[in-house]
Amino acid sequence: MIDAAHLWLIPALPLLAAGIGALTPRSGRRLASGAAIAAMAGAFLLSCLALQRALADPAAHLYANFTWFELGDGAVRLGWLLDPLNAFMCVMVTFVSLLIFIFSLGYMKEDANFKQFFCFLSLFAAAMLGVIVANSLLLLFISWELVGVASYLLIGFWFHKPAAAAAAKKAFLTTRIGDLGFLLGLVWLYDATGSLLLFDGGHGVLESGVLGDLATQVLASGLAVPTAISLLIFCGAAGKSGQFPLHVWLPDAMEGPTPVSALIHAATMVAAGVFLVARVFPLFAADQVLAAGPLHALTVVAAIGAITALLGAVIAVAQDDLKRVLAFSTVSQLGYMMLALGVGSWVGAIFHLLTHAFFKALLFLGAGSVIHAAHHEQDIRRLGGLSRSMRTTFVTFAVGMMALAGVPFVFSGFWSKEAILHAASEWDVSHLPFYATLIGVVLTAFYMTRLLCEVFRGAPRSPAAAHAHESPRVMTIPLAVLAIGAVALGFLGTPVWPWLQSRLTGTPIPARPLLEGGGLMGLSIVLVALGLGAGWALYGRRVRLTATAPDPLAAAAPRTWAFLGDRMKFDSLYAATLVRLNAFVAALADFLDRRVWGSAVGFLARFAEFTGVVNSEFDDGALNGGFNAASEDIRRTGRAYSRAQTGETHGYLRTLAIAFVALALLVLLGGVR
Amino acid sequence: MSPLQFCLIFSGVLFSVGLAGALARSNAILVLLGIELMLNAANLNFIAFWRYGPASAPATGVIFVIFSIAVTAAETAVGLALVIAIHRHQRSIRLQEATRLKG
Amino acid sequence: MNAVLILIALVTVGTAIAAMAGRNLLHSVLLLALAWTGVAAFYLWAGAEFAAFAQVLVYVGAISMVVLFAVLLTRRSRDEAAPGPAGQSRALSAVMAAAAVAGVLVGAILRSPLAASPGPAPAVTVRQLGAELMGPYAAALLAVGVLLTVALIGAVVLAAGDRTGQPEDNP
Amino acid sequence: MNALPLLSLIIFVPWAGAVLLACLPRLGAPASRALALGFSLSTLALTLAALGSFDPATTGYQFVERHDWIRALHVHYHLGLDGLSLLLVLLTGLLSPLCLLASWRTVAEARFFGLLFLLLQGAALGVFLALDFFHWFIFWELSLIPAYFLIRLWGGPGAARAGYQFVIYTIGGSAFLLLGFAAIFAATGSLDFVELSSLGATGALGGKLASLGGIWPQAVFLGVFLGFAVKVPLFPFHTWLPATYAEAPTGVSMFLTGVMSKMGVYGFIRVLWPLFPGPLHAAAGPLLWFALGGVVLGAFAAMRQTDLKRMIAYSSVNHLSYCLLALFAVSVATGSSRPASEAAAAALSGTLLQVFNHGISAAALFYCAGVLESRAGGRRGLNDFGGVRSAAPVFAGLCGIALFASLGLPGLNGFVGEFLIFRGVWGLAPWAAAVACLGLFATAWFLLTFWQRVFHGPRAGAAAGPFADLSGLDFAVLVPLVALMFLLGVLPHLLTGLFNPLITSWANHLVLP
Amino acid sequence: MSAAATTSESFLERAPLLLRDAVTGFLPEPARWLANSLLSIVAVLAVFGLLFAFLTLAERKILGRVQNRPGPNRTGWFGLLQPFADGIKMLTKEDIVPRAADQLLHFLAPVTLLALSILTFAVIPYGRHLVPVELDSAVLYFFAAGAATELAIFMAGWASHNKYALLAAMRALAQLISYELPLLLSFVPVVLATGTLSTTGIVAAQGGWKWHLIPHWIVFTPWGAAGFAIFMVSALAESNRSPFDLPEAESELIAGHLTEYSGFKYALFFMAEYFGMCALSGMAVTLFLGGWQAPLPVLEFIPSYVWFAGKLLTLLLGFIWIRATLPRLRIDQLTRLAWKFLVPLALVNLGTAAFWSLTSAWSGPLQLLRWAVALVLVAGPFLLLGRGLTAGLGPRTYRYA
Repeated sequence: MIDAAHLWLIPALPLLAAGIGALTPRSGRRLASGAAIAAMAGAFLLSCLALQRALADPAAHLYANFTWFELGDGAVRLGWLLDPLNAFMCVMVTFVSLLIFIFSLGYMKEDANFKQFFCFLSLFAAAMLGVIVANSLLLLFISWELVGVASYLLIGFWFHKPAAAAAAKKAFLTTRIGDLGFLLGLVWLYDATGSLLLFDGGHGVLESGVLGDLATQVLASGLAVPTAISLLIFCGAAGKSGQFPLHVWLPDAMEGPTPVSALIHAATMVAAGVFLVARVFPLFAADQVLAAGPLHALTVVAAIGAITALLGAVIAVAQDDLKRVLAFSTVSQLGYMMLALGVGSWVGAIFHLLTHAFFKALLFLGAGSVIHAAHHEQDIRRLGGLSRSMRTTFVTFAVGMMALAGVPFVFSGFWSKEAILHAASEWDVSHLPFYATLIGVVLTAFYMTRLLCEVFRGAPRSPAAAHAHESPRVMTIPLAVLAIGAVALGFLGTPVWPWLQSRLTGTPIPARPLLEGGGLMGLSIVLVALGLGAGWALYGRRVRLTATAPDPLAAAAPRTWAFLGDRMKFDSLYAATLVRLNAFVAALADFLDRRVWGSAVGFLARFAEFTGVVNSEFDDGALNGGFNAASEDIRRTGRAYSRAQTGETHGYLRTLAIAFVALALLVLLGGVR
Repeated sequence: MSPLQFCLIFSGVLFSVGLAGALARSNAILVLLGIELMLNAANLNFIAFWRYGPASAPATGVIFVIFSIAVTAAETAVGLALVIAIHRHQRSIRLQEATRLKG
Repeated sequence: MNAVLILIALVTVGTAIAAMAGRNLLHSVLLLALAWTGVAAFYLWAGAEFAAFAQVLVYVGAISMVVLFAVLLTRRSRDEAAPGPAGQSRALSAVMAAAAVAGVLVGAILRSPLAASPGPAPAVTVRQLGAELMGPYAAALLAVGVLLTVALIGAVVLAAGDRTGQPEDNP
Repeated sequence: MNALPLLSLIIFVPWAGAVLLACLPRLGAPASRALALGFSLSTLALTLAALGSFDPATTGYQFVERHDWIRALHVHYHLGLDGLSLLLVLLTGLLSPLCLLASWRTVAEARFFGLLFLLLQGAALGVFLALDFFHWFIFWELSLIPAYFLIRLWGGPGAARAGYQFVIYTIGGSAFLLLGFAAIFAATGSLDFVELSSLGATGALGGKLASLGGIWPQAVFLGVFLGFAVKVPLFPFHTWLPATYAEAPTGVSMFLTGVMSKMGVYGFIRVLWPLFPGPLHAAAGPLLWFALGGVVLGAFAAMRQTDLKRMIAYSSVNHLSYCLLALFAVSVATGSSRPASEAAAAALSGTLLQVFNHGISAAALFYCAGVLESRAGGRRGLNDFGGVRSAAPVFAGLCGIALFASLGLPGLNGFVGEFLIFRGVWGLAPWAAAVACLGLFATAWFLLTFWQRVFHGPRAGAAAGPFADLSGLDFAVLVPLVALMFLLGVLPHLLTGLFNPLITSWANHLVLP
Repeated sequence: MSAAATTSESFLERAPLLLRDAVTGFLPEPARWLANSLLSIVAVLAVFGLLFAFLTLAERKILGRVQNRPGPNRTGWFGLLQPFADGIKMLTKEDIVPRAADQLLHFLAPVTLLALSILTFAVIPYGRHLVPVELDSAVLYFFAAGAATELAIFMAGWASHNKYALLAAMRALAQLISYELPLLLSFVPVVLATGTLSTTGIVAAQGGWKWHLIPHWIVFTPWGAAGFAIFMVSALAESNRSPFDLPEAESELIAGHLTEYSGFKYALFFMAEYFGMCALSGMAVTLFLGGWQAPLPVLEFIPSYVWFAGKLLTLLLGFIWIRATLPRLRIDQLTRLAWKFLVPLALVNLGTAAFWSLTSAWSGPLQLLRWAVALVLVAGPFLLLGRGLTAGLGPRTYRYA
């Protein structure tokens, strides 16, 4: 049994492993990787214990707070929190991480910076677990930023590749924009409530008393304070979860090693945004009581989620890079989760988050296995025919694909997507998100079928693909485990047996018969079948023969295809506007400094110099001229008087003496008084 | 004749001796010394008035003498330097010959 | 008025006359030193102890030395050249002028109603002198200090002249 | 009170070292280096001794030394230590030996360098400890002279001009300061900070100044303000800074940015704020814009620089402007009806933390730039390097930590201060905090650009050839700094504990006279 | 001799006074003053006459030991009677006066010299109650009398009508004038600090001990130590002692102004030189070394005049030691040392002393600062001027030699 006060152990173990990894020399590969995996295993065990403890009393929020440092009359306090939401996330993260760590043993075997990789991975895991177990938004933010750094380091892991370095920077800066919003929201919340603790015996920001107070505050513009704070916090979540319009970094992040993509940019970190919104869901929902407000936070969340879901799916169709397809699929799926949150079903979002973590990790690892086998060939046009040479990978990848596409009943993705569709259909603000999700379902099934067919069917279209062979056990076993998870996890949250839902909310949820609302489920099944069928029709029946052959869709609509392939020109748009604006401001600041302020100072200096010159000219001309004239007169007079000077000292003396006598006699005899 | 008058006459005679020397001798050094003597005679007066004169500030006369001595020292130093300079220029210290400064 | 004072006066005036009239320049200087000592003795007699010692220190210890030095530096022969006819007439006129001055002075002194206060000499300690010098006379003291410094530098400059072209400087 | 004059020792032991070095003209370079380092370390040792008996709960001055000095001017030799001074003295004590170490090998004439450096160190310490304007100003000005010579004699090719600009600019500022205090003395007859701040707290100072003439209170405020504004520097009085920092030798750059720029902030907090709460409150609104200008434009200007040292110098402008931002925000809110003591405490704590943390991280960054410069034979352009991380992974790691500390990564030292500043400023002037975010973003941008261009990508430029990783000496400089970054990032109460009661008492008495 | 002793003092301390009273006690009051004065003169002459005698012997013995030879050891035990033998020899020698000499001055010179030397003894406090003449401006008197001796030396040189003697007189004048200045300047700080020109006052001001350990002697301050050093160097030069014995440099000028003197007149010169040395040493003791004050409180039981004698003898031995050690200076070096080194140093020292007394109220760390500043003020000019003194010694210029 583990208590909230001991929860810090879960992030501390990987952190320790990261420390060990940082301090071991480059040759200490075994030590670093062993420590990382052992720490992860330990964390997983602890997480399971924590889950057990949380499930014992699912409605309770167990927390342990402590003072970080004194500030003014109060203090800045942090804390750990344990409830089912946390616990499930912990277990998921530690489990997926553990598997990916093991997979990395094989995948990164050749890399010179092997030990550094495990160090960074452990750092990431520690930060991620910190995000999860934090009972303070401040602690969460701290871990959040560390997650960002770990992601930065891992994306730029192959830093000698300029593209990787640029992608890392892009990822960090893009998410930083969101994080600044998050920071401001945090600061605002702190100022408004005086605390950043989530639960603090009635004083936490997620507790009803505080939220009630908060909801009464309205800004001059009519926006409710909780709405504004929530939207600012949502900026952070959007940045991290790759939501429109901050999604541009996520596909680029695929420059990192594939296990990184699997762990961070598919399963865990990008889900942190969803987790954050789910975590502070009461805050987001606090403005719901104000019916008259111009805008509800959750409405924005739903809208952004819907846009992202659709956008990601559309772009994924036209990508040729194995990992890019998966990346946009991730963007799309994260949009689904946000949408779920926005329409109020945070439980559905978390359910999808958990299942998605498994099958997306599986897909990425499968992709990694392919890439590993094909000597880092990622272009699906140049792969092909791998189903024969890579049996295990193919099977597991297919499981993941079907889970993602939402193939009914067996695969977990079906159930979680179903929950979201259900929630979206019941949202009474607007039906647009619902329709977006429906389109998304079709597209998801379509592009996943395309991917599977292009990679595994047909004949190898490049030497690398031809020579591919199955990956070692250390990579395939995690695939298999994840595949099992990708299937099994769905049964935890079926409408028939909503175990997960009831545990997460802490209230028993009545089971629904499977076919209640069967219309929706039927629609979904039809849509999935439509997607699969279209995919099969276009890519399965007639396999691609050469790497250069055009895509059937590209042949049909080349301009649209190119537009989608260029990721809807988002990067060009940003480069043309934001980056250029930034460069302009920088140039302006530099110009101000060098020219304006510098010149002002220079002008002052010149002015002082000029004053000096004028002064000296005036002295030379006017004053001295006058004096010269005057002294000439004096000289003339002096020359006249100088005749009296004989140069005879004695004469002078004598004159003095005689004059004295004469004067004295005058005084004495003349009686002059 | 009161002691004060005696002192003043003493001083006056000394002064006259100095004056006579300064006027009579052609050697520049002796002229200088004559002037020194005159100054000393003047100093004598200060002390005499300090000693016998109507009571004023207790130390005034002495202080005046001290200043006078200091100034005299300076005067002598410069005077002798001048004598040496004259000697260097015209190999003589006869004062009658040092008339180059006439107007 | 007492015998000591008269003695001092006689000795002082006597040595002064001898110094002024003497042929031997060096004897003149030494005699003058004696005359200055006589003046110092007068100060001592009058009770101005400090002034007396200062007089000795400055006149006998310093000025006479410098004068002797100057005498030796500017000496051509052991004795001054015999005064020519012009010198004799000048001496005569000088004595007459001096006598006139003396006469005027003595006359004036004797005619003036100078009442001597018969009391003892005003007691003045060195400490008092110092306090006076540093207090009311501080500005004057400063001025004298500056004067002395300037005189010293001036004397050095004058006496040193232009060093170039001095034959004895080239060994 | 302690019998030992600890504070005097803190100030004068480095000077004694300088005198000793001056008296040993034939001392060899190694011996003089060791001597200088030893005397420089004395500050740290003495400060730790002071820390041992320092009572953080007291808000007044401790270890006070007060002796009559010049009676005619009512000048006292008055030293005292409170949390604020302690923080800065500690910073000086930590950084100075490292700065000396940073110039260990690269500097010719080690004896003279050490001598000037010790003079500089003592003067800076004097500024932080003096409580009477008279000798405070002496220390203040005295710090310029060795700094000038250090820049002039050991600096880069533009050092003559930069040093000249530095001195003229700062002396210009201090001239106003001096005039201001002359007027204060004329009005009050006192130069003691303690007395003056009690006058300032009751508003009597303004009244007395007004007795000199109508515009005097404003003029004096302006003069004192200018003196400090140039020193910090406050935008737009910062133009001397990039050139100076860039041209100074590495160790001196570290000291200039780590310690000397803090003198201005210290002056704002210790002098301007307590003496002129009213005028500062009146002027704080526009001043916030100046501070924001420094935050935003400083960061953006840094983005444009290609000289690494200039870039870091601009980042200093940016970071120090946060301090002033917080201070002005507190002034804006002073006397307002809304109780803001909590936000004010946060803002002030953030300022002090930022002062300390910026000292550490900027010094580390300057050192890293110096390492690059020395490895590249004097080149330090942004485009002169590439892929250094491949060549020198350890250096890259430590430099990266310094970079991230500088951009305010949580877990490292810079974060807590910036967070508290934002938290405080938001509570006092929310729009300013929002605008300042731009600066945070731009800081991240240019620091990452620095990191990416220099360390990432294929090996190029100066790093294409052999490029040595850190030597033992480099470790000796960087490891303590990096260790402090971690330590203070995780345990900020090590610092806040020193000054929190002081800050609290300030924050709870934010009233206008 | 001065005021009566209090009976609380030890018998030895009071012994000289008791002796005096025993001798003059029976005389009537007006005569007693005269008798006391005479007694003082006799005592001083006797003591210093004997001291002179044995000092010459000590000098010869010590010089002998330094030069690795026995020195006079034939007359009396260990040569103790040598001075008396010398005296008899001198008295019985023929007195030669050159024909061309200035007869009067030739005779007056040694007499004047000796008389002036003896005059200086009048104001030195030999013990707690042993001051021949109490003068308010005693120090000034001392130096006034000392300054006049130069005149006598010049008289001797000039009157001899001898080339060497005249050169020596010139040298002597240059030297004495040059060193008069640092000598005077070096004691001005003492007067500044003690606030009196009276020798007894100066000694009294140096009484007491800091922490019952360090006496308040002037030499124990930075400027006092510097002043003492300057004073002693100048005193060496003033008394024409080696290494400043240029006026009588045997190897260059035969015997300088003493060339044409023989017999008793020569003995007088000799005596005057030693008297001058004793007097200057006594003044140094008075001004800087606390006069008759005991160095430690526990040693106060030893009578004051013993302490004075001890210090005096130490200094005299130092004079002798220096004579045995150092070679003679050249005339340009000599004047350079005075004008370019000692005078500025003494002037700066005056400033240092002024600083010292202005800051006498400083306490705590300021006390340290005070010491530091004073030491820098003493050491800094010393180093700077010393460098200037030794640097760039050009070829000798024969200007006045």
